[in-house]
Amino acid sequence: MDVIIGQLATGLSIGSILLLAALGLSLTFGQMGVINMAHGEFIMAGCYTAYVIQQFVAASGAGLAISLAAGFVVGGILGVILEVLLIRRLYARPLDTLLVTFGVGLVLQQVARDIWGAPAVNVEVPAFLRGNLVLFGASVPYTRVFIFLLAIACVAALMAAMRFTPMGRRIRAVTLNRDLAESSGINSRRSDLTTFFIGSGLAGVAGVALTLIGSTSPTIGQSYLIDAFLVVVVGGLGQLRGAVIAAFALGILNSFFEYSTTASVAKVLVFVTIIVFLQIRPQGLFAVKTRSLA
Amino acid sequence: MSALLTMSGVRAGYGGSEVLHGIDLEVPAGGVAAVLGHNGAGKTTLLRAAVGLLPCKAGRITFDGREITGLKPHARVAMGIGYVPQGQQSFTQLTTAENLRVVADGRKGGKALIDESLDLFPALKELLDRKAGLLSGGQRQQLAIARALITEPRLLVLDEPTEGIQPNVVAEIERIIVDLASRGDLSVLLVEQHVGFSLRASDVYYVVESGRVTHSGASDDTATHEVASALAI
Amino acid sequence: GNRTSDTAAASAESCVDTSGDTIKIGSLHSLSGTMAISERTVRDSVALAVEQINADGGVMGKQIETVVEDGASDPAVFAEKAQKLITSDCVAAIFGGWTSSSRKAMLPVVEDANALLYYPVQYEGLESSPNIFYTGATTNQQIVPGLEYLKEQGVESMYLVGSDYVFPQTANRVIKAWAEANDVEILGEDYTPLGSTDFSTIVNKVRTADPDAVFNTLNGDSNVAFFREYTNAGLTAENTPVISVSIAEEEVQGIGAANIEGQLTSWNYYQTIDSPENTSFVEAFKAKYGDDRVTSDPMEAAYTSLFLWKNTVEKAGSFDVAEIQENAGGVSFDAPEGTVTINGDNNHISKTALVGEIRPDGLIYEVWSSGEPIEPDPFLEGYDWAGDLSGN
Amino acid sequence: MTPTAVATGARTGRTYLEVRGLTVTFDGFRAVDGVDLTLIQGDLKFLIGPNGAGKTTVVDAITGLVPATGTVDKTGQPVLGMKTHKIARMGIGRTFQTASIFEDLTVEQNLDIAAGSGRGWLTLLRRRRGRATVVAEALETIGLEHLASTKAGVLAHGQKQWLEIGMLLVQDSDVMLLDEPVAGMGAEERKATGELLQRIAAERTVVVVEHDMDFMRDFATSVTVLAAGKVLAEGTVSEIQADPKVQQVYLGTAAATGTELETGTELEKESGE
Amino acid sequence: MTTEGERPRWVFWAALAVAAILIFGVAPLLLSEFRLNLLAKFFCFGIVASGIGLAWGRGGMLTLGQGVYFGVGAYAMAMYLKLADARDRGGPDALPDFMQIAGMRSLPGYWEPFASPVFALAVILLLPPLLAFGFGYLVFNRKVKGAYFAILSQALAAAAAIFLVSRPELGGSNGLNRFTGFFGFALSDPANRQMLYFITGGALIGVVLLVRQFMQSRFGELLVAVRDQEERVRFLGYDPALVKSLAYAVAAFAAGIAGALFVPIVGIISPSAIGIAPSIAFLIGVAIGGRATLLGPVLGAIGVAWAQTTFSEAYPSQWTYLQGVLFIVVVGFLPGGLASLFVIRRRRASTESGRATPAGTGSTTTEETS
Ligand SMILES: Nc1ncnc2c1ncn2[C@@H]1O[C@H](COP(=O)(O)OP(=O)(O)OP(=O)(O)O)[C@@H](O)[C@H]1O
Ligand SMILES: Nc1ncnc2c1ncn2[C@@H]1O[C@H](COP(=O)(O)OP(=O)(O)OP(=O)(O)O)[C@@H](O)[C@H]1O
Ligand SMILES: NC(N)=O
Ligand SMILES: [Mg+2]
Ligand SMILES: [Mg+2]
Repeated sequence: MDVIIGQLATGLSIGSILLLAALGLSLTFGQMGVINMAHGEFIMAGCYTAYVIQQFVAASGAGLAISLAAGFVVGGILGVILEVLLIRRLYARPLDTLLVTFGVGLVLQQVARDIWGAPAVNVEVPAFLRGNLVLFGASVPYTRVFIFLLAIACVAALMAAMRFTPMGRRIRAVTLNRDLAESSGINSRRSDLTTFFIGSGLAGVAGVALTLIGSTSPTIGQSYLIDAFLVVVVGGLGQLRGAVIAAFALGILNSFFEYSTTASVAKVLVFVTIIVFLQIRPQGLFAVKTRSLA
Repeated sequence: MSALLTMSGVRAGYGGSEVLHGIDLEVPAGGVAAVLGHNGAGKTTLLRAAVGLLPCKAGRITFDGREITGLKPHARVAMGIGYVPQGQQSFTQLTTAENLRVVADGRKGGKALIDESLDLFPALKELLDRKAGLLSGGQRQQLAIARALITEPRLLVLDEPTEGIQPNVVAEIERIIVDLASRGDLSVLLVEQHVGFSLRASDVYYVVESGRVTHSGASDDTATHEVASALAI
Repeated sequence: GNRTSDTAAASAESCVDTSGDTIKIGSLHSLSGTMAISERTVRDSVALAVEQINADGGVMGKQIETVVEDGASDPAVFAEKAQKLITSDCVAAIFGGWTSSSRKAMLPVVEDANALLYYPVQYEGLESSPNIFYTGATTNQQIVPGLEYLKEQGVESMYLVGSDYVFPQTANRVIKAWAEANDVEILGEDYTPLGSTDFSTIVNKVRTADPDAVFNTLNGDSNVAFFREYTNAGLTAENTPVISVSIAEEEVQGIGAANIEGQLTSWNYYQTIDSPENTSFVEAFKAKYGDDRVTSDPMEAAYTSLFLWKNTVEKAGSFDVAEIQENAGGVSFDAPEGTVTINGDNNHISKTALVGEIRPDGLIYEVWSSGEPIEPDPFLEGYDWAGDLSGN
Repeated sequence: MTPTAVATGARTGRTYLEVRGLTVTFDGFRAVDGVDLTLIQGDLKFLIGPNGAGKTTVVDAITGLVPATGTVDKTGQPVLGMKTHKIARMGIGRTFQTASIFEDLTVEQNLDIAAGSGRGWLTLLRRRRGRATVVAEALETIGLEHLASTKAGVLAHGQKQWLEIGMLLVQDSDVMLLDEPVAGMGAEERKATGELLQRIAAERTVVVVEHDMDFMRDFATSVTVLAAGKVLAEGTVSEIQADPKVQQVYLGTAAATGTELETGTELEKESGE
Repeated sequence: MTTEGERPRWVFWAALAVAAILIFGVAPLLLSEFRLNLLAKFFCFGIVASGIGLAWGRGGMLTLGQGVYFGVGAYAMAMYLKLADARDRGGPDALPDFMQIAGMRSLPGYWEPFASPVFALAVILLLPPLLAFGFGYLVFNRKVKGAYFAILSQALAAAAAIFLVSRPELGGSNGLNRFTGFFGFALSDPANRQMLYFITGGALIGVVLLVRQFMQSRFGELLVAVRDQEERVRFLGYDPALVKSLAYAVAAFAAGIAGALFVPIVGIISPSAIGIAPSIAFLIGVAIGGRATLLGPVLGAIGVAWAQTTFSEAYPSQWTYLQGVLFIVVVGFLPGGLASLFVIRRRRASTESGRATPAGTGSTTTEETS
C-alpha cells in the first residue's frame, strides 16, 4: 500500500515536471503547429537564468520568484527572436521547423557551453523547499510539491487565458486560419508573437523550476524534450486538458513500470504503451474534431 | 457617386505567375460593384489583392482617398474593409459564438454588433455553442457573412456569398446586401456567378477575363445582354 | 583465456617519423557531444604535460607536436580518428579516450596497426592489450578499496545505484562478488539510463530498504539529480553515506557542495593531496587555465601518462612500439598522486587508493589511504571471491 | 430492404443502392435520423434540403467517413462498417463539397491514380507509359486535355471540380455521390456539367447534392428532400416544387423563389445561346 | 514527377556511368587505404539517405528514427561476425570475447542462429523492412502522420538506444567490435578492405536504382498523392497506410543494408550510432542535397559526412555550430536543398511558357456542349 501511494506520488511528481515542460509546447506545437525542437534549449535558458539570478539574489522565496519571472521573460524573448528570424518563414512547412529548430537547439547548446562551460553548474535550493513532506507514509520532497503546484497554477492560468480572454481567442483564430484571421481584422503577426512569447516563456519557467531537482547543464533540455512532445501527442494536438491528463498518466505509468522493472525497460514500455494507446485513440486523448480532410 | 475603393493598374499573382494583368476598377461609395467572369478568370485573386492577402506587383489601391496598396489585411479591416472569402471559411475549432466574438473583441459595442448580426442570420442562434468546423457548409457561410459584418465595414467584399446556400437563404442574403447598400453607409464589392442576382444587386459591373477587365458599365437593363454576350464568348 | 590479445599484429609498418627534432603525438578526446564535458578537461591536462615536457627539453631531445582530434562522443568516430592519427599523422602514441566504449573501439585499431594508446580513466577492468597503457584505476585499485573502507566503518548492507551501461554493470558484479564473500548484504541494485534525471523512484526504494551505505556508479549529470533527490528525501552522509567512483572535483561543482557534503568518493587522486608534485601540478594547471579550474583524477592520470611515455621512450632509447612494450615494465614516475609504476605484465600501473570526503568548499579530502601503491590486477586473479567474474 | 427495390434490381440486373434507417449521431445530436433512400441505376437523383439538413453527412456515412447505424446495401452487398478504401473499391465514389485533388501532381497523374486502385503491386511499381484509354477518355469528357500536364494545384475552382468528376469516371464507380458539384460554376459550366452527369447517369447510379434549383430542374429525374436529418419529401421535380413543406423550409415563399428562379433561368438561357 | 521534371532519361544513365567510373576506377587509385575506407563509410550514409529521400522527400514521412533500422542491420551483421570469430578461435562452443568479460556462461538463445551466415543475411535484408512495415502500418493505419509520426519515430530511436545500452549480451554501451574476419576474409588485409569498399559502392548504386524505380513508377506518383491528400486517396480505393508503410519499409531496407556494411568498415557498432542524434544527422545530408530528388540525398549525405570529417579535423570543437547552422540555413532557406537551385531555374522556364495561355475554360465548355 505504501509502495502504491509512494509511486503514485512519484508519478504525479514526474507528471507535473512533464506537464511543465510540455505546457509551452502545447501552445507552440499544439496551437501553432510549430515543432520547436529548441524548446528544450529554452528550458535550459530558464535553468541558466536561475543560475545567473542566484549570483545577485541569494536562494530564497524572493529569489525563486524573481527567477521564475525572469525565466519567463528570457524564454519568451528567445522565443520571439526565434519566431521573427526563422519560424515566421516556415508556417507552411511544419516538419521543416522541426529540423530548423533542431539546428537552433544545437547552436544554443554550444553557446551555453561557451558561456558557462560544459560541466553542470549548481543552483541552490531555497531553504524553505528543503526537506520533505510525508504523505500516507510516502515522502515527497518539498521541491516536488512546489513543482506540482506551479504546474497546476500555470495550466490553470493558461487555460483561462486561452478560453476566456480575447487574446486567447485571437491566438486560436490565427492558428486555425491565418488568412481569415487577418482579413477579419486580427493582427496575426502580433498574435504569433504573443503565442510564441507565452509558449517559450513557459519553457523558461519550467527551466527555473527544474533547477530545484536536477542539474543545470547545456544539454539539460534534451532530456525533457521527447517526453514533452509525447505528452502533447498523447494529449491530443492543441488540447490543454489532454496534455494535463497525458502528463500525469505518463508520469504514473513511468513510475510504476520503473518500480517493477528497471528505468531503461520502463522507458521502452512507456513507448510501447503509447503506440498501443494510439491504436485506440489515434488523435490523442482529445481529438480535434474537423470535417475537413486535412 | 465618388469612388470608395479604386484599383488602378493592379498586377498580382501567385509565385512566379501573374494572374491579374493590370486591373482598373472602382467601387462607388454607397454602391455595389459586381465582378463577373468565368471560373479561373481571376475574380478571387482580384478580391485577395483588394483586401491585402496578396501583394500587388504593380498598381495602386486606394480606399476613401487614402493609398492602401502596401497595408496588411488587418489594417485594411480597421479602415473599414470587411471580407467574406470564397469557400465558407471559418475558425473551425472555435464555436460559432467565439467566431463572432473573436472579431467583436476590442470593438466598441461588440456585444451589440453580435446581436445585430445574429438577427440577420437567426439560424446561427441555435448553433452558438457548436464548433464552426462541425457546421454544414451553408451554416458556415452565414457565419462568415455575419462575422464580416461585425467588423463594421464601409466596404464589404464578398466572394460568391451564395455558393452552397439554400435558396430561401440566398434570397435573404440578396435582400440583406441590397438593404445594407441602400442605407448608404455600406458599399459592396461582389463576386457572384448568378448573373441575375449580381446585376439586380449591383450599381456597376465588371467582367473579368484572363486577369483583365473586358467589359464594364452600369448595371441597368442593357447590362444583362452585355454581360451575357461577354460571358458567352 | 582472453587476457592477452593474440592479434599481435606484426604486419603493420609504422610511419612514425623520428628523423627530425619533433615527434608527433595524438590527443583524442570528445570535444563535442555528451562526453565533451569530461573529456575537454583531459585534453587540457595533456596539453599542460606536453608544454612542460617541451620546456624541459622534450622527449629524447625532440619537441612534442600534438595533433588534437575530436572523438565526438561516438565510438565509431574514435575508431576512425585513431586510424587517422596512426596512418595519416603518423603519431608515436595516442593519448585519450574516456568511455569504455571509446577504448573498445580504438583497441582493434591500435592492435592492428601495432600502435600505442594511453587511456587515462578508471574503468571496469577485465581487459589487457599490449598496445594500450591503462593509467587510470582498474577495479582492485578503486572499487575494492572503497568497499574495504566501508567494511572497516561497519557497513553491513548496501544499495547499488548506477547508470545503465557497461562500467556500472561490471563494477556491480565485482561489488556483489565481494559482498558475498564479506557478508555484506546487497539490499537492491538499480540502474537508470545515462542522462536520466528522475530519481524519485530509486531514492524511494533506497529509503525503504534503509541500507548502511549506497555504492554509486552513476555517471555524469544524473548525479546532480540523484543527490538533490537524496538530500531532499532526508538521506544524509550521517544516516546513509554514499560512496561514488565517478564523481570528481569537476562534478562536485555542478551537484552543489551543499547537496553532497560529507559524502565519500574513491579515487587515486584529489586536488587536495599535499605533496610537492601535486602542488606544482595544481599551480601550473591553474596558471595555464585559470584559478577557477580544478584538477581531478582522470586529468592527473592523463598528465601522468605523458611522463610515463616519455620515461619509457627514454629508457628504451626508441620510439619504436616493440621497444616500448619491451621496456615499459618497471618504468615509474613521481606523479601528483604519488609514485606510479608500470606493470609490464598487464600494462596497467600501480596506484595508491584514496577514499575522500567531499567538503563544503567543493573539494575532496582524503580520509583513508591504502598507504602504498596497489599493484594493478585487472582480472582480479589475486582475489578468491572474484574467481567467477570473467567467465572462465 | 424493401422487396420492391431488390426485385427491381434483381430483375433488371441493374445496380442499386438501398439505404435503410441510416442514422448518424454526433455527441447526442442526430444529424441524420433514420433516412431511407433507394437509388437505382439510370436515375439522376438530387438530394436537396436546407443547410445543415444532413445531406453531406448522408454521403459521409455511405462512404465510411463517419460511423453510422442502419443499413446500406449495394446490389446485395452490405456497405456500412467497411473501411473507406474498401467501399471505394466496391464502386462507390464521391466528390467533396470543397474540391480535393492532388495539387502537386498533374491533371493526368491525378486521373491515372484514380484509375488505378485495382492495379496489382507489380503494375504499380512500373513506370507509367503512355496514357491509359480511360484517362484519355476522361480528359476529353471533362475538357481538360489541354491542361493534362498542368499541376492540378493551379487549376481554377471549377476546373478542380471537373477533375474530381473525371477522377470518379476513371475510377469506374457505378455509384457516384456528388456533393455540390456545380457550386461556384458559371451558367455554361453548369449546363455542361449537367449534361455530363446526365450521360454518366445512364449507366450509373448518381446522387447529386445541390442548392441550385435551376440546375436541379434541368437535370434531376427524381428528388429527395432532407430536413433536420429526416426525409421530408420525395418525388419528381415538379412534385417537390409544389410541396408546401419544401417551400417553407427550403425554397422560400413562392413569390420570392419564383422571381429568382425565373429571372435566373431566362438569363442563363440567353447567355447559353 | 514532382521535381524530376522531363529531363531526358539518358542524363541519368550518363550520370550513373560517371559515378560508377569515379567509384570503381578513380577513387581507389587516388585515395589512401584510410581515406578509401572513410569513403566506404560515407557511402553507407549515402545509402541511408537514399531511402530517407523516398520516405521523407516523396512520401512526406519525416523519419527521425532511421538509426533503428541502421542498427538492426548493423547488429545482425556484428552478431554474425562476433560468433564467426569466436568459433574460429575457440571451436563451436566458444563465446564472443565480450560475453566472457561480462561473465556470461552460455550464448543467449537468440544469438544461436546468427552463427549461420545465411540467417544473418536474411535478418539484415528482411528484418528492417518488416519491422518498419509493421511499425509503419500500425501508426499509419490509425492516420497518425506529420509531426506525430516524426515524434514517434524519434521516440522509437530513443527507446531503442536506451534499451541496447542496458543489454550486456549485446555489448551494452560498448556495443560490438573487434571483428577479425568477414565471411572468411581477414579484415586486416588491405585487399579485402578494398573489396569491402567495392561491395559498398555496388550496394549504393543498387539502392539508388531501387529507389529510382519506386520514385518513377506509378507508386511514386501515388506516394506524392498520399503525401498531399491522404484521405482523398482512400476514396479512390487505395489504402494509404499500405502505400506509406511500403515506402517507409524501403527506406528501412536501405538503412539496414547500410548498417550491415558499416560494421566491417568501421569495426564497431554501438548504441551511440542509432540514437536520436545520429538519426537526425542522417537528415542533414538529405535536406542539403534536396530531399525530393533521387541523387540529391545521396550526394548530400556523402558531402556532409566528408565535410564533418574534414571540418572536425581542422576545427574540432566548432562542428556543433556548423551542424546547427547548416540545418537552419538549408532547411530554413533552401528547402529544396542544393538540387532546387537547378530545378527552380528549369521550372521558371516551363511555367512561363505554360502560363502564356491562361486556362481557357470557355472554349472547353463550348466543345463540351456542342
Ligand atoms: N494559390 C494559387 N497558386 C497558383 N495559381 C493560382 C492560385 N490560386 C489561383 N490560381 C490561378 O489563378 C487563376 C485565377 O484564379 P481565381 O481563383 O482568381 O479564379 P476565379 O475567377 O475566382 O475562379 P472561380 O470562379 O472558379 O472561383 C487561375 O488560373 C488559377 O489557376
Ligand atoms: N462531426 C460533427 N459533429 C457534430 N455535428 C456535426 C458534425 N458533422 C456535421 N454536424 C452537424 O450535422 C448537421 C448536418 O450537416 P451536413 O453537413 O450534413 O449538412 P448539409 O445538409 O450537407 O448542409 P449544407 O447544405 O449546408 O452543406 C449540421 O447541423 C452540422 O453542424
Ligand atoms: N571507463 C568508464 N568510466 O567508463
Ligand atoms: Mg473564385
Ligand atoms: Mg453539405
